Amino acid sequence: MNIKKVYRELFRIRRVEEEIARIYPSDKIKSPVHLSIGQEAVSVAVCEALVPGDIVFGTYRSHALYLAKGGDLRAMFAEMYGKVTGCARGKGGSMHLVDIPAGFMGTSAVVGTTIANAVGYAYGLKLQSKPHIVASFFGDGAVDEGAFYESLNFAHLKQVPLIFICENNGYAIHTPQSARQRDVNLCDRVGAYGIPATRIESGDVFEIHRHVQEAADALRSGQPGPFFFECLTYRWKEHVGPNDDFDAGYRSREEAQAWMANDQVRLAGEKLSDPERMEVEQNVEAEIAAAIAFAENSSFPGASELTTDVYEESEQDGPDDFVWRGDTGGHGSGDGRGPIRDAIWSGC
Amino acid sequence: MNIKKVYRELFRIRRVEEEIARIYPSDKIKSPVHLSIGQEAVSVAVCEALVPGDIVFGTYRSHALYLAKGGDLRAMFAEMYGKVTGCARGKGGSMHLVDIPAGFMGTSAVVGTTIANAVGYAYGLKLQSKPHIVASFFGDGAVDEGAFYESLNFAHLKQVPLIFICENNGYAIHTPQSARQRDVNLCDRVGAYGIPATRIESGDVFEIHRHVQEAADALRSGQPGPFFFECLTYRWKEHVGPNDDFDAGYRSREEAQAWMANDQVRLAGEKLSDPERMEVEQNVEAEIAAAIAFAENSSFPGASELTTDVYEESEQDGPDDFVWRGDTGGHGSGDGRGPIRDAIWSGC
Amino acid sequence: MGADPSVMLFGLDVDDHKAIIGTTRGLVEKYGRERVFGTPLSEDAMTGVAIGAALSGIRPIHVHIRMDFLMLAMNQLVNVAAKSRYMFGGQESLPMVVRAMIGKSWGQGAQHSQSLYSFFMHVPGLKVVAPTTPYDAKGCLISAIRDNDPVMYVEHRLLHYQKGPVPTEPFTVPAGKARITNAGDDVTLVGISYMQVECLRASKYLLETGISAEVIDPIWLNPLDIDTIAESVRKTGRLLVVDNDWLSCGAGAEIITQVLEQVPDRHIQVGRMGFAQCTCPPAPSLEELFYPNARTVAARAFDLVRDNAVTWIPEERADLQEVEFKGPF
Amino acid sequence: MGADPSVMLFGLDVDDHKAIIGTTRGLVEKYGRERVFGTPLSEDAMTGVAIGAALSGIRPIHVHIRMDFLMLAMNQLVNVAAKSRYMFGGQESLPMVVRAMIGKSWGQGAQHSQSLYSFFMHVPGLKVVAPTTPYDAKGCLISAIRDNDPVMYVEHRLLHYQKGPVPTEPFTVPAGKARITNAGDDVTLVGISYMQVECLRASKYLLETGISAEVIDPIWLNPLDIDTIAESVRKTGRLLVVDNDWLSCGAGAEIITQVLEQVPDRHIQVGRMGFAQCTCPPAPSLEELFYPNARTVAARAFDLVRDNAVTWIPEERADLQEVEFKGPF
Ligand SMILES: Cc1ncc(C[n+]2csc(CCOP(=O)(O)OP(=O)(O)O)c2C)c(N)n1
Ligand SMILES: Cc1ncc(C[n+]2csc(CCOP(=O)(O)OP(=O)(O)O)c2C)c(N)n1
Ligand SMILES: [Mg+2]
Ligand SMILES: [Mg+2]
Repeated sequence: MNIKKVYRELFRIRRVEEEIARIYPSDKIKSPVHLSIGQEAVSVAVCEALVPGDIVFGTYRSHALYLAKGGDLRAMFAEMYGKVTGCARGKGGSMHLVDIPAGFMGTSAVVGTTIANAVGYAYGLKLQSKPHIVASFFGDGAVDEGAFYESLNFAHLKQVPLIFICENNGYAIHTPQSARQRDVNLCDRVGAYGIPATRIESGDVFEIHRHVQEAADALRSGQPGPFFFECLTYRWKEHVGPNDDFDAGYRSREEAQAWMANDQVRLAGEKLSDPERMEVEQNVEAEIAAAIAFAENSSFPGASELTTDVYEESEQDGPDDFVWRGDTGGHGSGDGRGPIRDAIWSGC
Repeated sequence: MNIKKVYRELFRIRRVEEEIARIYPSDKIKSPVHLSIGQEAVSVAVCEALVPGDIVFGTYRSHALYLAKGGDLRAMFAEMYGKVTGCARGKGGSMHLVDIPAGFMGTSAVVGTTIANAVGYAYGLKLQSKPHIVASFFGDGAVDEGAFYESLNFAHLKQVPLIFICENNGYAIHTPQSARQRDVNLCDRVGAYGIPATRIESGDVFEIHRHVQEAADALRSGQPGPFFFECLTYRWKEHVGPNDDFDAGYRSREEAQAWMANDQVRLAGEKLSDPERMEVEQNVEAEIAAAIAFAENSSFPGASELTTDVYEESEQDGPDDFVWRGDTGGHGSGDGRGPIRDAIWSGC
Repeated sequence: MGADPSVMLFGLDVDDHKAIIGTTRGLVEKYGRERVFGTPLSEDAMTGVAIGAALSGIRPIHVHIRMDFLMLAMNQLVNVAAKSRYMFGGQESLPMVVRAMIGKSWGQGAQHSQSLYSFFMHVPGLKVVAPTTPYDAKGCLISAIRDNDPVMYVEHRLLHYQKGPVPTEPFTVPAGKARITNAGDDVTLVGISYMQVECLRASKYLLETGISAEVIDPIWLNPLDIDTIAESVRKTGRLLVVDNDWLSCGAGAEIITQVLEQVPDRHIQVGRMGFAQCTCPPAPSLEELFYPNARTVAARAFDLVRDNAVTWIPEERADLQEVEFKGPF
Repeated sequence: MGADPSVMLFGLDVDDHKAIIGTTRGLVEKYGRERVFGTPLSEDAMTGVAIGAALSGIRPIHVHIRMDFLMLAMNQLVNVAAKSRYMFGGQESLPMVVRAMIGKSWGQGAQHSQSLYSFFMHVPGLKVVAPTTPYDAKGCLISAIRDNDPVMYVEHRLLHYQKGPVPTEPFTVPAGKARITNAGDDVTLVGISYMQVECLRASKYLLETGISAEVIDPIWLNPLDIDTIAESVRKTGRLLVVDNDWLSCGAGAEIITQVLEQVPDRHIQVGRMGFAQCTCPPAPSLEELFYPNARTVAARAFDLVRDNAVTWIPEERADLQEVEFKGPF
């Protein structure tokens, strides 16, 4: 990995989210925000192992992933502001960023839902012989959900080109993992499916990257998927919203301190010379300022936008002049004309 | 285990189902039947380890379990016939047998659903300090469902007094386990939760009983639950209905032969002297004949039964003369009267 | 599937010897195990897989032998499939078809007898179709497959044996067009799915009393061709919707309400029939009462026309008898 | 819970410091971790657990911070909870309460903004209640807890701050009784959940035009007190149902249809309002249009009364303004 690029990615995500937190009290962002501050390294490490055309699926906490995968920053801020220039035209919001050209496929605010979608996408790639791979991101809360296990099973059954990434920040909202799972060893659970499962405890961007790069290379060389990684990490802010919550009682500041000391953004920055770092930082700050200005100056979607994009807008099909001549008792009156089950068959 | 009792249970189940298969073409049983012929040993072995007050939950394929747990045979036949004397007054059918006094708590035609119900029941027993245990029966198809894993996790988290029994007959309808799970080792999967998991391959009624009895004793002595057993077994008849289906192509008669040679009903019978066996058999035949006659002679539920038992029939509550004086803008107008969230709190 | 290599068909039991009442017979051999496959019992994730595959460029057809099982897939259907186009700001399509079977219970009871398509009519972003003739079954299925939005394709098990003319070449039946299946003047009968057959039979019974019923098959429940229904009601002044489902918050309530919204200037007599307000009972004596049938439909229509002044129920006629149906299946 | 040791309360986050907007504050300390507990994220199995616990003699209250998540629990709710008493031939009761929150989106968008209670109104065997005052919130909750059938208890997030008189002692509000919250003669407004507040405001706006609206809070959606509503409509001849949900196959269609069934002899003008026919948009400009409000309700009621002859929409009045609501939460 190029250290300068890694630092740029990490720093950029951090600063974008700090700006979101700064703007938030102004009430210009009327949408719940789930910040990734403290968790940037996982997204950056994984996306560095991906290439254009590869696909990621994430969660409502996906600002970091969106940016790491190359999502458009201006469209992101505009989406947070609810503007028509947003990445989803103001119809997604902070929890539903999307950037199709960048391969950032979609997120869900219902925990666990995109895991199966990612598996289906990977199956589709395989079926269409497309040479790409998929990464599926989710939290430690998602692994409580049954759909996760159904997805593991199917992904392994069909050997899809996919990497599961569990961002384990230790909490689902305010509930620690230990209150939801007894004696948990997630990699054991996943490994029992026959899926290679690795736990990465360091939070180190380079270590995560090394592991994921290996898995990505294996998939690209045609080895059967999927792979699974549990990446320990830590959320610095409250579950939703811009504030700290160490006074809430469900976790201690001490617990956070080790993670803060291990801050990947700072550590990566320290690997650069001062001028190099400052160049990165200045560019990022300028980009962010421009993106915020873009969002501020964009318009809200107009009233006509409300009910578009529910269905594809299509031309009305032509008329159809079939007349059923009321074969009401006709289940046995076949004159060689097919019964419905054959009609369905021939429709397939 | 008392061999005579075991034989009686096994033989009785076998003969009841053979009678069902015999009657079926007469169209008197207007309900899909999922026969357990070949699988009797699992239910008998497990229920021999249970005591009155213990509870079982099963599936649509639960004739064997119903009988083994002490369900009323006459009410069972009547239920199959759709008569008002049936164990569910003709409102359950073959797939939904129930016998509350016997502790046969209910079944479901939707695969996997009663697993969580069994866990909840076991939690309820614990909460009420009742000294009983629960056995949850399901097939190898059910372990594809996410709810199974959610149930494992919660059962282990709360250490409920419960025994999971997977009756693995190798197929979900016509799909073999290997087409649904790759490299499967179910006990590994369950073991990864920290739940003691044992696979019993022999189909032997005594071996299954020994294992389950040990687990039941452990639970009764206050050891934390749950326990898990995978019991290999084999369905001799088609998935649903009274016929053989070895000509259908999805499985071979050869595969069945080993299981048929290992027929637990016959083998248990051989352990008895001829007169002992004949006594058992004659009693069972008489009981079955009487039960069928009972079903035949019972009435169908009358029209008034149609819409009863949807809700509890209760007396109309008295009137309530509270008048809301239209506090329409009143979110802030508190005069010390509680907001709704406090009202909900005080309702709890 | 022959015309479009991106079509994939999957679901429990699509690849076994029963082949979903024959509707998927031979497809594995023809299109291969990658495009046609049975699945684990994982309705939730498999629906998620369909959605993901659709996003990747595939047109999945996901088959369920009973609608009841879709209760396990509601999260993906309601929270994801229905909303993806909107949440993505219109940038992505989600072409997928969910084939779900409903039926008349034959002793199957509580959990294998539900219709529940009103759930999908409720949520914007899903389309719902319930064809009743072989012609529409084929044409609507091809429409659904070509549609770029998720379509719930509701098949009534009893109708699988219904015969009728079907072109052999591919053709589509457009979304949102109802059919008048019998012209009449005195009362409008809207019969949904299998109840269309009962309504047509009822219209023949009604002829005995001199009442001429206009029978309409909506075919598509969403988009719903309310214009055709409203126009008929404007003429007859009376509307009876016969559904294959419970009444409360069902398709009947929706159709009645939409007609009233379209025809505010006329006093219309309305009625609806459907499942009895209870869980489906397996006992034959109760099951008989659970469903509307041609005779009870005729009787109710008669009431509407004659303002409940007299009651009448036709004698059963052999030539209009119910189809034989016998399990297990 | 104090009165009955068999009551158990559980669900995601019931035991954290936010305590479900304070509604579960201190209950762990008071009743212990066995009776009050947070859960893993496993909506499907946890609903199954509630059912099993209920069968064992417990009265579970299962709390969900958003109705949307119940899509993961539909199988247990629709296929098991609703049907158990019937399938058991009446031998067992299933006393359980599902507290599910709905809300007004505030930028939450597609998946955190749905109401969907019409699904539960559709299926026999479930009861549904959506109280709007503190008095009813408490009385209905106690009714629901004491009820021996599964009750879906729908709480609107905005209403949690609504104040009003509440007896401190336990009391019940009986199932199936609506309340007339404002007497009037010209039009009947039925406002469901939060829309009750908007209807009351609308009735004040309407006074400016001399129109007197009778406002009804159904409170219970199932059993539904159709008599009270029908009686009002018999008087006013006009019915506008304002729902907190999508229209298609919704509570509005059901109420309108039932009223017509009860009042066949009179030509009634009907209307319904609710969510726009689209996924909930987070952009404030669109969200504003997505929901009915007092002014649009008043305008629609005015149209009904004046036969669409003239249109009118009131000026916004500060004294009838919308409550402030601001996330995150
Ligand atoms: C199915 C579902 N249940 C509950 C919620 C409420 N909820 C929102 S976020 C969250 C915690 C998820 O934790 P985790 O997966 O670890 O992700 P994190 O927030 O830690 O990134 C919960 C329970 C939800 N959104 N979806
Ligand atoms: C959720 C669900 N999906 C699909 C079905 C259709 N189905 C009925 S039985 C069955 C097979 C279940 O296999 P298993 O659990 O092994 O039980 P067995 O029939 O072998 O006893 C299936 C798929 C169902 N009833 N429920
Ligand atoms: Mg987490
Ligand atoms: Mg099996």
